[in-house]
Order: sequence, then structure tokens, then C-alpha cells
Amino acid sequence: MSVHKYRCGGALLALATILFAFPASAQELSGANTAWILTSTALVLFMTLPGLALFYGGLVQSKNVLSVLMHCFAIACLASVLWLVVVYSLAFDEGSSLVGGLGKVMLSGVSFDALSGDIPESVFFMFQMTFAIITPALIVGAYVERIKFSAVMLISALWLIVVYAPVCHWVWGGGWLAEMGVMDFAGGLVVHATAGTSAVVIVLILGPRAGYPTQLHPPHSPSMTMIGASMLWVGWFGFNAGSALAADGSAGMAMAVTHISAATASLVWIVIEWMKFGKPSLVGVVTGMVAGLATITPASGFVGPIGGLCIGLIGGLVCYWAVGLVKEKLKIDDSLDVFAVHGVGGILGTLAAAVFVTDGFGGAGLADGMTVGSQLGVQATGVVATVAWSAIATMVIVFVVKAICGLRVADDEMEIGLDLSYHGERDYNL
Amino acid sequence: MSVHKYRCGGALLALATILFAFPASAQELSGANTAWILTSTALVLFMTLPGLALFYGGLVQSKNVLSVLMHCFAIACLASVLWLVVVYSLAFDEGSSLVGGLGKVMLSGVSFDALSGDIPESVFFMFQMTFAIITPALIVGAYVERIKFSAVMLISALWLIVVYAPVCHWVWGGGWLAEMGVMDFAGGLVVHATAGTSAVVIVLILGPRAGYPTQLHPPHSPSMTMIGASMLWVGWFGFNAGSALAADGSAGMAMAVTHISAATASLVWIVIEWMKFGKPSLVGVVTGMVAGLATITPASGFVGPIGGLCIGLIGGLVCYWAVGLVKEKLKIDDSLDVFAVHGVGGILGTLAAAVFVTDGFGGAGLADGMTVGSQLGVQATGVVATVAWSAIATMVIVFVVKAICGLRVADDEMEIGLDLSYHGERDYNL
Amino acid sequence: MSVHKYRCGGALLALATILFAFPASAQELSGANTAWILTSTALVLFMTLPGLALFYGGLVQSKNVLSVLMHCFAIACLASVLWLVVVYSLAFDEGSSLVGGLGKVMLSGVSFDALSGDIPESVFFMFQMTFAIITPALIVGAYVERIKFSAVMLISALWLIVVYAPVCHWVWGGGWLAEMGVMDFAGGLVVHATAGTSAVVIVLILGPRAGYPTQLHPPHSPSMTMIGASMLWVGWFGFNAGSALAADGSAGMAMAVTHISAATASLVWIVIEWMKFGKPSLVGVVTGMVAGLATITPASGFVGPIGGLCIGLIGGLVCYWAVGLVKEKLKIDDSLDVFAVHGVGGILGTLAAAVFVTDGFGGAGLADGMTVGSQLGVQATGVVATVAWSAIATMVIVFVVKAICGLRVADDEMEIGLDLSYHGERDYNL
Amino acid sequence: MKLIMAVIKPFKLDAVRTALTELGVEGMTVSEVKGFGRQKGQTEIYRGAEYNVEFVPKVRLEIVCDDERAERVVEAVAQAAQTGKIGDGKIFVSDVGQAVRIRTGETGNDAL
Amino acid sequence: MKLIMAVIKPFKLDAVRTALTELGVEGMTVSEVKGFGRQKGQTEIYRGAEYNVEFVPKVRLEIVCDDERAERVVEAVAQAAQTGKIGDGKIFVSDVGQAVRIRTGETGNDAL
Amino acid sequence: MKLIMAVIKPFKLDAVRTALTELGVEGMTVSEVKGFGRQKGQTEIYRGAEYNVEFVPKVRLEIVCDDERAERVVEAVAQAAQTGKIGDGKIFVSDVGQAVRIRTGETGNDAL
Ligand SMILES: Nc1ncnc2c1ncn2[C@@H]1O[C@H](COP(=O)(O)OP(=O)(O)O)[C@@H](O)[C@H]1O
Ligand SMILES: Nc1ncnc2c1ncn2[C@@H]1O[C@H](COP(=O)(O)OP(=O)(O)O)[C@@H](O)[C@H]1O
Ligand SMILES: Nc1ncnc2c1ncn2[C@@H]1O[C@H](COP(=O)(O)OP(=O)(O)O)[C@@H](O)[C@H]1O
Repeated sequence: MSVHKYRCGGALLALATILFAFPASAQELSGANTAWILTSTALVLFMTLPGLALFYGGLVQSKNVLSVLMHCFAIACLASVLWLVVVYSLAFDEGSSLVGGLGKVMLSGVSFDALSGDIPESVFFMFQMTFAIITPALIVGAYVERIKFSAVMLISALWLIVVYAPVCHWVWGGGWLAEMGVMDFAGGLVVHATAGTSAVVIVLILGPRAGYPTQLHPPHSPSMTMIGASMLWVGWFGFNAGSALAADGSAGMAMAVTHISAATASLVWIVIEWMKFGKPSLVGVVTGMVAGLATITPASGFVGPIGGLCIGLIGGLVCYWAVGLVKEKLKIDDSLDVFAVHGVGGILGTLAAAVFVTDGFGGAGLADGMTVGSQLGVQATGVVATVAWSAIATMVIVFVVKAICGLRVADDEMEIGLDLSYHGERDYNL
Repeated sequence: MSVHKYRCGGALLALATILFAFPASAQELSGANTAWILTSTALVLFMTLPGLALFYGGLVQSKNVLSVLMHCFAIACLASVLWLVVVYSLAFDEGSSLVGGLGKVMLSGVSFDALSGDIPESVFFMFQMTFAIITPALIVGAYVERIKFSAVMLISALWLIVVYAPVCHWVWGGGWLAEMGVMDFAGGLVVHATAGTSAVVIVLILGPRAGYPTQLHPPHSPSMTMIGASMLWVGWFGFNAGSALAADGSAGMAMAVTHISAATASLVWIVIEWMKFGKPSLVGVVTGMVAGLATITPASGFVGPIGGLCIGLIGGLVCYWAVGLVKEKLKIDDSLDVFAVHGVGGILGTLAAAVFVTDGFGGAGLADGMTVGSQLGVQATGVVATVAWSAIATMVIVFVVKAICGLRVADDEMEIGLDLSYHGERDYNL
Repeated sequence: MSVHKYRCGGALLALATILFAFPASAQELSGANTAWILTSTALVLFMTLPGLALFYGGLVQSKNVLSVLMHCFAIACLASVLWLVVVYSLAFDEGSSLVGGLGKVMLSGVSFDALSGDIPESVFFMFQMTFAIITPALIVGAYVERIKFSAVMLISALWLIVVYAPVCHWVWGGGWLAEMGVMDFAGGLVVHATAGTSAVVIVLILGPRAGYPTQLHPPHSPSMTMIGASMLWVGWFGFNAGSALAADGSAGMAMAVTHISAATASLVWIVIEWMKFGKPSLVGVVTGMVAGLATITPASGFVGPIGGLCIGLIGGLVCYWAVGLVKEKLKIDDSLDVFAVHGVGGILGTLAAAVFVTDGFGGAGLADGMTVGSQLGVQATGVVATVAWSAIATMVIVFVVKAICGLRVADDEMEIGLDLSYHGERDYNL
Repeated sequence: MKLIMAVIKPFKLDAVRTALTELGVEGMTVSEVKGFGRQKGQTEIYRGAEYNVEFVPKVRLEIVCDDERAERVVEAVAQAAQTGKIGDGKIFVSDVGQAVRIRTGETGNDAL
Repeated sequence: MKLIMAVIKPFKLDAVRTALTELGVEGMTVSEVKGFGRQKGQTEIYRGAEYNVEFVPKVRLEIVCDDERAERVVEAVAQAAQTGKIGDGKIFVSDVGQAVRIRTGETGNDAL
Repeated sequence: MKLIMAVIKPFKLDAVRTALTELGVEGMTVSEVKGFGRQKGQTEIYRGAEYNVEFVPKVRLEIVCDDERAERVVEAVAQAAQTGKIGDGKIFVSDVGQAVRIRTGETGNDAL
């Protein structure tokens, strides 16, 4: 049974007619779909390098900016090699309903002309790899400015194997959630809920930055953050519309609703800040944008324009509230709001997908035999399972890594800045 | 009658043979064309976010850079939502020859598999949206460093509805200029002439920056400007070659002439500055590049390589002269030369298209029954109508907005900088 | 005989079955392949503007950053126009086995619907142009911070005609190396070996920067370098996977091995620096990335994932050693390590391709009648010829340019910085 | 000789320089500083949180001149830099024992 | 009046400012400087080469106050800025002849 | 004690530091400043318009030393910083009443 089918299975559940048009075997290469997924792969890599790195880098102090860029870059390299070595196989090879097998370790048996659906398996492998790159990189935002580089590398490696691979298999690799009919078009569960949950767990063990919460420094470069945010927006077209795995109307609509949700959530932040402070900020509006994008992600191939608008609206409002909740009420130093934006957004969108997929909202329609209620049940199951597994597994990983190499830098290293202390470099030698 | 046909109508008038190959109805989805237009959409969004924002941001003082990025970003969000709500319908729905109808408001009736030509209508909608995003953002360059954020938002919203939607309908939506056979491949009229004209009108009412013209500050970051310019160049491939709405020889030639015009106009600025000052500047060469790109835009699908070279040459020379004219002779503080570069370039290219489209210059050839003279007449009509409507409507809009919320920031706000005064942020916290 | 065939010839030698499916004549346009090569063209232009420019710009002093951006930008413009005027014809028009003819000067005879293989010739022309842009721009890294702008322009122009055009013809244009069956998928010889060799020759004549080797200044902006490096990585997908000239399994595998090599070589640098200094640096890891990318380039369409991993490993190790060799042992101020990274990487990869192409390593297999030994012989011939011609011709060019306009800036100009001295601009006006 | 050190609002630099040139002062050294005083900084907003930035960007001038001229220089700076609003800055005057022009080795008033 | 010029570690700025506010000092001027002293800079690594950066980032305070208060200000700064580790910095005190508040024209101690 | 304040050309910083180290001076504080003087700034060009930039980037040193050594320090700086071309800069010397080493609380010459 083709690997591709499961992936499509998640994404296209509701598009039954299209599904029928794609028999699982004996497909021919579609050059058009291949062209679009090659492009999408480049777009999603661009989201991490340099998009996300800059988005995060601009928000920290200038003495730590290089360490953030380094975290993202090194994680990208590490994830790529691990993906080839074992994670791809664990995620997408046939296996049990809990985790994939080891048949595709080192891409063994995948020739130049092997297909996954109607695109080359090498292309599917690469496209999915870029998701495995960005997910642990998202977590970076939680622990910046105080974590050891060795801990970053170890945590990310273990996390990819223990958290990412199985959850990806459950949802996109034909695992138990896919079998239940969970809808997660482009990674509300696989990417955002896992990253957001794990982010909180890590910082609870790691502890806050020195000076938190009263003596924090403002972002050293909002313009750098805006550049990164813009790249995220553009790259997200590959993320969501690429997840259609085809250049067709599904991809087109996914792109449209993605864009509309991002724009709407950004406007929501502008309005809130304008009303609250009289000054809508650039850092605020791009945070709203990410909230809108994270929230639409699981729903993107299923909902129509009205759905996109509503999800952007809800995503913007709820994530704004969540940022305040985590930082001011719960006093958790999830430094760059990974949980409040990605975790909350991803979970919210996963649930919202069940509602806005319906014809009434101009969506693609529920799968046969599903009602909004039953689909919501499936979605909630997916959320609970993903959050629970991410939390527990991450906790174990972090304690293991703490025992091996420690997590937190020394106080004077934090004071000098991670750039000099851990990488022997300094930015802005003007 | 298909929406797509009008769009093609503008672009492909001269390519009669191709036109015949595309019957207006009963088309099938072309995955290849869809793949390319999905990509082009990403490229054109990238032009605004972060391309244009950085291009402009580097040219202002460091205390205003965030406000410029904010203008571009917020306009992008606003334009996206308005496009969905009403502007797309006004531009591309059937209606009168002056403006489209309201049948496509909120994309009503546009399903996942609706086609526009041989690409999904969702894709056409998105591709065109990116043009509606960048056009009001181009105007930002005129009024930077002294305008209220509320005025930016209001002017842009009204402008999209009152200026952009109808002109777009005239030229690409099957309106009266399209019926006359006007040639505007990718937006010499719709994008550059409208933006350039409106820019001048706005600043005439708004007034110049404090210190103009003797005490201006040099661009705070030519490197930021160069980064933005490079993104504009790359993104313009989507703008012009994407306007073929197909992945074919027309797109390829559009890309080639676009590139050649940009390169040639850049070299023209290098030579002029070298001769005049002995020092060719980076800000100069990238301004030349934009001039070359704006000028080739309306002609890009019609002319051949020689045409591209000539248009780049003319565009570079004339825009250089226009920059001096507006700033030094007319003493208009069109701060980042929106009119001199985009307005003049767009108009020039619209006229030049009529000449270089001919076989003699290696172009695609005039439409049946047209002569260079008659086509020039049509083009000139397009220019006059576009400029006149843009000027008048913008004037009304700006006076309305002035009455509602005022235009100009207070002197001490200007002195502190718009970043802190209007957005509560500061860049470069080193 | 089609121009395209030779290009494919280089790339697809080993993929005989595919080759048979593409008869050289009477092909039809493939929209899918066109879509991907249009995209790849944008990606490769993005590598130079702004990718490479930023990569290099961040490594110099802040008083010279604009000059580096200017070099890259101006070379891009110059190369584009020269490509149209004569270089494309010299490289790809039929001619002798040493150099192409003049039949395609100014693209004469290339109509809107002319094909090259199954893509429009305009697209092939543009895609190849982006290679001709980046190659002389790579050389910039060698001579930064001390060369006259006029010398940059003259050397680059002559170099494109005298070095790039013939070598490109030999390998991809059906010249003598192509006839021998040399394998260079995406430019190990044509791009990296030529640029690296010429870089050394130029700096040997030009001399080192003031203060070399003891009083050098550290890179003024590692973050700028990282942004550029990330763009190089993403753009390299177009460079290598685009060189398949198709959206198929060959492109997919080329993208996969390219990525894996980059990631592996980056990790190699992290490990080396960690072991040697205790502090893996961002500038180090991105240098490793470029080494991995340069090394895989000639092999990218031929080898499988294991090959990608091995080549990344070797590329990372050898280039690290070469950087030290050139700078510390040979005391050559090849300022940004063009030879050690690109030259050495390109040569290494060209040789390694002969080994890792074999079935045993999961490659596409050697061409009929070739053994590893015989293929290695061909590859070595290619290397020697390319290096020798690049060295000799560049030497002549540089001496000619030195006689015409001089090479080196005056000492006080160097002290003030090239930005102010040669371009009348200053970056970072904070 | 006197060292006149003035902390002023950045946008007043041009006015002060013009005033000093009229007095015949030919040199000065300027640096960017952060001022803490009665005038408070702006509030900055990032992700819904307000930061109170306590400093205000100022420009600091150092002018060395001969004793006679010192008073007029102080007056000129005070006048040119005044807006009448809080945060206009301060001028401090202290003694300088020796001055040297590096290029020529001249000392004392000749060095200025 | 006295000019108290202190070179301290950057992260001690907040502590010093608090201590001074408690003393009733209402103004100061701060700039970023590079310090050379016993404390050496970090080693930086670029492409496999080590660079010895010889300076250390420091913050420089200038506080003008009346003569009586000077000693207490020096003590307060010294105490608040101390970590006991090398590189804590220095305090230098010198005389100021005149002070002017630009806004009002007040002079002497009234200007502070 | 004396405060020696020198404004020099930025690229001379290394030479000056070496000269001072030879003299046994162990510390100094350096900042980046803009100089206005006889030497004029460069012309900058942006979009066909010329801007006359009136300042020149300079580096400002502050060295506090004991009275005896002051003269030799001034000489050493003057010599090391000289190019003989306009804009070489100035050296100003003034009195310092007190010095404190924050780390140890030492005062006077011991603090240097
Ligand atoms: N005692 C002082 N010592 C040194 N600098 C001072 C002192 N008081 C004020 N300043 C400087 O003068 C600036 C203006 O002072 P401030 O109290 O805000 O306004 P004003 O001088 O109008 O009363 C401050 O920002 C600070 O840089
Ligand atoms: N003689 C001096 N003149 C001016 N500044 C000095 C002098 N000596 C030290 N400094 C400043 O004080 C800082 C701390 O001095 P350092 O010798 O490193 O440590 P410590 O004061 O603890 O002995 C230096 O970085 C420098 O900025
Ligand atoms: N009167 C002054 N007070 C303070 N700084 C001065 C004074 N005159 C000159 N300088 C500083 O010295 C630098 C060099 O002075 P300049 O007149 O250009 O050259 P030179 O000293 O060789 O005659 C100036 O850029 C300025 O920073």
C-alpha cells in the first residue's frame, strides 16, 4: 500500500471524488504535481532558513541573536540527516498503527523513479523532511537566551525520533489517528501542537531567563523579525498548498484560505493593540500573522474562504489572549510564545476544521458518515493524544538530557551572551 | 464569458494563434499552468513582504524604518481581506464596461474546482490579489516619515475600491480599455501608472517632510534597500512571467525581457552616476533596476529580447531624468520617487509596447487590424484615462480622509520618529 | 542537433532509458518541466541577488559591505547583458568542439515558441544565464576590500567571454569534454572549478588586504552571512534539481542528495570546531554548508542518498583543511575562501561523482562502456583542462586590466572603506 | 582653556553647530548618549507587553576653547539648543590644562 | 560641583541607577564604550581562525553633582557596581566650574 | 592624577594602544565619536543627489594616569597617532581629583 495514500488520506479525506481518481497503485508520474512539490519543498525550507531563524533572532537581545540563528541552522542539519537515517522510515514506512517500520532506513529501496502517489518518492521524502526540520526549530523560541547548545542538539535529535516520528505516523503515515479519520491537512497536530506542548514542558524544567519577568529587554530588531515573518508567510504557501501534494483546486483553495486567515489575524492584532495602547506594533501584527497561519494549517485544505476568514478571526483573538495568559498569569517564560501561538493555534484549528469543513461554511464537506459532532470527537481525540504524548515524552527526554549534559548556561555566560560564550562570535561589529 | 478570457485578452491580444488554442469554455485544468501560477503568487507576495518593505525601509531614517515596514505589512493584510470581500468582484466579475459586478463578493459561488481559464479560480484570485497588495504598497514610498498610520489605512482601503478596482476592470476585467484592445501585460497601467499618479496627488496635499529639501538625511541602510531590491527583481519574474497565466514560451520570453530590461536600466544608472559623480552608488543602481522593471512590465509578454534591451535603456534614462525633475525642479517631496520611477516607467512602457511589439523588433506582432499608430492611440487613451481617474479619485479620497482623521503627524512626533510615536517600537536595540 | 541534447547529455549520460524517451527533435512543450525551470531560474537568481551578496557582505568590514553588494549586483547586470549579446551563443550555439558559434548572438532566430528540448528556449536561455551570473560573482569573495570597481567590471566581462563561455561549451554545449562523456550535472567544473581557480590567480596578482594576515577584522555581521547562506541553500535546489531540466525523479533525487550533502558538511564543521575550540560558530557551519553544496553539485543528478551523505562528509572535511592550507600555510589572502571552498569542493565532487554514480552506492549507474577507472580518467581530464584554462586565461585578463585601469585601491581609500571611496555611500546610518 | 560639555536634543545638533561656527569655533567632538533625567523615555510595546524605556537619546558635545571665548560659547549653545521643553539638556564647563594638535604638535590655544 | 565619571559593567547599569535614585540624583548621561584593562576580551572564531578581541564592552556614566553629595555618589556607584571580579571598572572625580540647564538658563547647583 | 582625552583617527587605535602598553599604561576607555573640524567629511550620493556629510568618524580615548607619567603619555599618543595629514586629532589634559577601583575599593594612583 502506497505511503502516499496515507498522507493523502489525511489531507483529502473529505474530497472523496478526488480520492477515487487516485488509485493507490500503478500511478504515473505527474510532472505538474512534481513541479509544484519541488517548489513547495524550497518554500518550506525557506520558512526555517532563514525565515523562522530571523523571526526569532530579531526578538532576542543582540548578544544572543547568533545563538538563535545557530540553533535553527544546526537543527535543520541534524533533522535532515536523521530524517534520512531513520525518522522518515519511522514516520512513513508501513509498520504498526503506532509507529512505522525500518524498511526505509537510509531510503533503502527508493530508486530514482520510485513514486509516492504520482510524484517521485524522493520529492515526497524531501517535502516531508522540511516539516521535520521546522517543527523542532519552532521549539527554539521557548528556550532562547539561556540554554546550552549541546542540550539543543540532543533534545532536538531525541525529540524527532520519540515525538515527531510517531505522531507523524499516526496522522499522515497511516497510523491509528488516520484510521479514525482525523483531519490535519498540513500539521496542526503533527507540527504545531507537538511543538507548542513540548515548548512548555522544556521551559518548565529549564527555568526562565535572568530578569524574567520584570527586567526583560525589548526585541533587539523588529525589522529582522518582520523579514522573518514575511518569509514565513510566503513559505507557508508551500507548507499548506503543498500539502495537497498536487497543483490543483485543492492546493489553490488551501493557499487562498491560508492567506486570508493570516491577513485577518494580523488585522485582529492591529485592532486590539490600537484599542488597548493606541499604538499598533509591528511585532504585534506579525505575531498575529503567525497565529492566523498556525490556526488555519490543519484546516487549510478543507475549508472555504468564509472558513478562512472565521478561523483567522478566532485564531487572532484566542492567541492574543493566550499570550497574556501564559506570560502574565501562569508566569511561564515561554520566551517567544511558542505555546500561546503555535500550540494554541494548532489545537484550535484542528478543532475548528471539523466545523468549517461543512458545506454550510463553503468547505469541502465532511467525509461520508461523519457529522460535525463525530468529527469533532475524532479531532479532540487527536489533540488529546498528541498533547499527552508530546508532554510525557518530552519530559523524559529533557530529564535525560539534563542528566547527560545539563540544560542551563552559567549566569555569567548568560550575561556575556550566548553568542560569545557558546559560539565565539559577535554580531553587529559596526 | 470567462473571467479568464479578459485577462488573457489583455495579455495575449497579439498572440492570436495561442488565443485560438484556448476556447473560452469547457477547459480542463492544466496542472502545469497551475503549478506555475501558484509559484508566481508566492513570488509576487514576496515582492511586497518583505521585498518592497525593505526596499523602502532602507531609504528612510532609522527612527522611521518600522513605520514603513508596518505600512507595507498592514496594507497587505487590509488589501487581502478587501479583495475577498469586494474588490475582486468589482475588478473581475462581469458587470458594466466601467466596473465589475458584485456576483463574486466573498468568492460566492467559487467552488474548489471552479476554473478560470485552465487554472483553478482560487489560484487566479490569489495571483491577482498579490497585485492588489503591492499597488497601494508602492504608494507608501511617497508619503513616508510624516503620515499618520490611520490615514495610511483609510486611504489605502478607499483607494483599492475607488481607483484600483475600476482600472483593473477596464484593462484586465473586460472593461472598455480591454475592448479597445489596450496592451498591458502585467500592469503598466493597472499597477504603476495608478500608483505613481496617486503618489504625487497624496504628497501635494500632505506636504513635504520637515527639512525638505535641504536638510534631508541619507538612507539609513543601503544594504536593506539592496536586499529588498533583489527580492523585487526575483519576485518580478512571477509578476511578469506569471501574467502569461501559463508555463509556456510566452512566460519564458516575458521572463527574459523582464530580466534584460532590469539589467540594462541598472547599467544605465551606473554609467550616468559614474560620469556625473565618479562614484556609481548601490542605491542608484537598484533604483535603475526598478525603473527597468516598471518600464518593461506592460510590454513584457509582447516584446522580444531587442525590445527588452531598448526598453531598459529608455526606462533607465527617462526615469533618471524624472527623479531630478520631480525633486529638484518641481520641488515635490515624493520621498522615494514613486512617480518618477513607477509612474513614469509604467506610462513609458505602455507607450513603448506599441512600438516594440512589432515583428521588426522581434516582438509578438500587433493584433490583426492594428498599426503602430492605432495601437499607440489606444495606449495613449489608456494612459490618459488611468492617470486622470487616479488623480481625481485620489484627490477626493485624500480630502475625505483628511477630514476624518487628519493626514500629517505632529512636528514632535516626526522628530521622535514614527516608530516610537505611532507604533511604540524602536529598531536597532544593539 | 538540439542545444538541449548536449546539456542533457552531460546530465543524463547515465540515465540511458530516459534519454531514449527524449528524441532530440520534434519534441513538444512540457508545461510541467517549463514550470519547474521557470521556478528554478528564479531560485538561482535569488542565490546571487541577494543570497551570495549577503553571504559575502556579512564577512567583510562594515565600511566595505556596500562595495561587496555592489560588486555582486553590477556583475549580475553586466553578465545578463553580455549573455544576451554574445556569451550564450558562444556557450550553446553549435560551433567547434572548443567554442560555440555566433548564430545565437542577441538570441537571433529564437522565437517565442522555439524549444530547447521540451522547454522553451527562452527558459533554457534564462536558466543558464543565472549560472553565468553567479559564477563571476563567486569570485568576488577573493578580492573584496581592496579592488577598484572598474577592475571588477572589466575582469568580470572579459572572464565571462574568455573563460566561462568556452568551458561551458566544452561541458554542456556539446564540446570536447561532453563528447568524452564528462559528468558535471550542475557545474562542478563549469561554475566552481573555474571560479575557484580564477579567484586564486586574481589575488596573487592583486595582493592581500592591508593588515593581512595578523590584523584582520572579524566579519562585521555573521547574521547577514547566515541570511545569505540560507538563501544559497534554498536557491541551490533550483541550481541542482533544476539542472535535470525536468520535474521528475532525477530532479527529486538531485534535490535530496544536494540537501543531504549540505546538512552533512555543516555538521562536519560543527563537530570539528567543537572539538578544536569548544565553540562551534555560525560562520563556520554556513561555510561547511557551502562546501557541502559545492562538492555535491557536479554529482547531484547521478548519486543516491548514500552518495550524498558520503560526499557531504568528504566535502566538509577536505574544504575545512583547505581553508587552513590556503590561508595559513600558503598565506594567500583569498579573503572569503573562494578557492578552498568552491574550487576544492567543485573539483572534489567532480572526481567523486565517478565513484558514487555506481549502483553499489545507490547511484544512477555508469554510462555504458564506462568503468569507474575510465570515468575517473575523463573526470580528471575535465578538471585539469578547466583549471589550466581558467588559470592561464585569467592571468592574461588580469594583467590586461591592470594595464588599462589598475587593480588596487589607494591605501587611504582602503582605510576609509570602499563604500565611501568608490560608491559615495555609507551603510548603518543609525 | 575650558572644556565645554553639553548634552542636547539630537535634532538640535545642526542649529548648535551653526551657532558655533558663527562664533568662530572650528572644532568639536560629538557622541551619541543615553540621557536619564526629568524627561522620561517612551513606552514601547512588544507582543502585548509594555516596556518602560527610561532613557532618552541625546547628543553630547565636547568643545575645548580658550578661556575668553568660553562664556560666549556656553551662551551660544544654550540659546541654540533651547526649546523650552523638558529634556533640553545641560552644559558643564571645566578646566583643561593642556591641548595638543597631533598633526603639528602645537600646544595650548594654538592647538584648538 | 563635581563630575563623576564611572566605567562599569553594562549589566550593572540598572543597579547603579536605582542606587543613585535613592540618593536623590536626578540625572545622568550614559554612553557605550570599549574598555581596555586587566580584563581581556573574548576569543572569537571565524572560519577556523581565532581572533583575540582585546576590548570589553563597558558602560560609562557621567554624573554632575554638588560637592557635598559627591562622596556619597561615588560610594553608591562603587557599591552597586561591584561584583568583585576583574573588570568591575573605575570611578574618576574631577571639578566642574559651571553648569547650565538649557531649558531655563539656571546655573550652578540649581541646574543639576 | 590627569585625564588625558585624545581624539584620533580610528585606524590609529592599534598603534596608540601598543605605544601605551610599552609605557606601562594598563587601562583605557575608548568610544566612537563624530568629529567636526578642519577635515571635512565625504560627499555621499543617493539617487542622483549629493549629501555633504560634515562629520568624520573618530575614536576618543580616555586615559587616567598619575601626574608624572602624563607628559610621556601625551607624547606617546601624539607620536603614534600622527600621520601629518589634516584631521589627526587633538589631545586634551585635565586634572582628576580622585580615582576608585570598583572591584577593590582602592583609591588614588593605586586604582589605575
Ligand atoms: N546631573 C547630571 N549629570 C549628568 N547629566 C545630566 C544630569 N542631569 C541631567 N543630565 C543630562 O541632561 C539631560 C536632560 O535632563 P532632564 O532632567 O531630562 O531635563 P532638563 O535639563 O530640561 O531639566 C538628561 O537626559 C541627561 O542626559
Ligand atoms: N587608566 C585608565 N584610564 C581610563 N579607563 C580605565 C583605566 N584603567 C581601566 N579603565 C577602564 O576600566 C575598565 C576595567 O578595568 P580592568 O583593569 O579591566 O579591571 P579592574 O578595574 O577590575 O582592575 C577597563 O575596561 C577600562 O574601560
Ligand atoms: N575645539 C575642539 N574641541 C573638541 N574637539 C575638537 C576641537 N577641534 C577639533 N576637535 C576634534 O579633533 C578632530 C580633528 O580636528 P581637525 O580640525 O579636523 O584636524 P587637525 O586637528 O589636524 O587640525 C575633529 O574631528 C574633532 O573631533
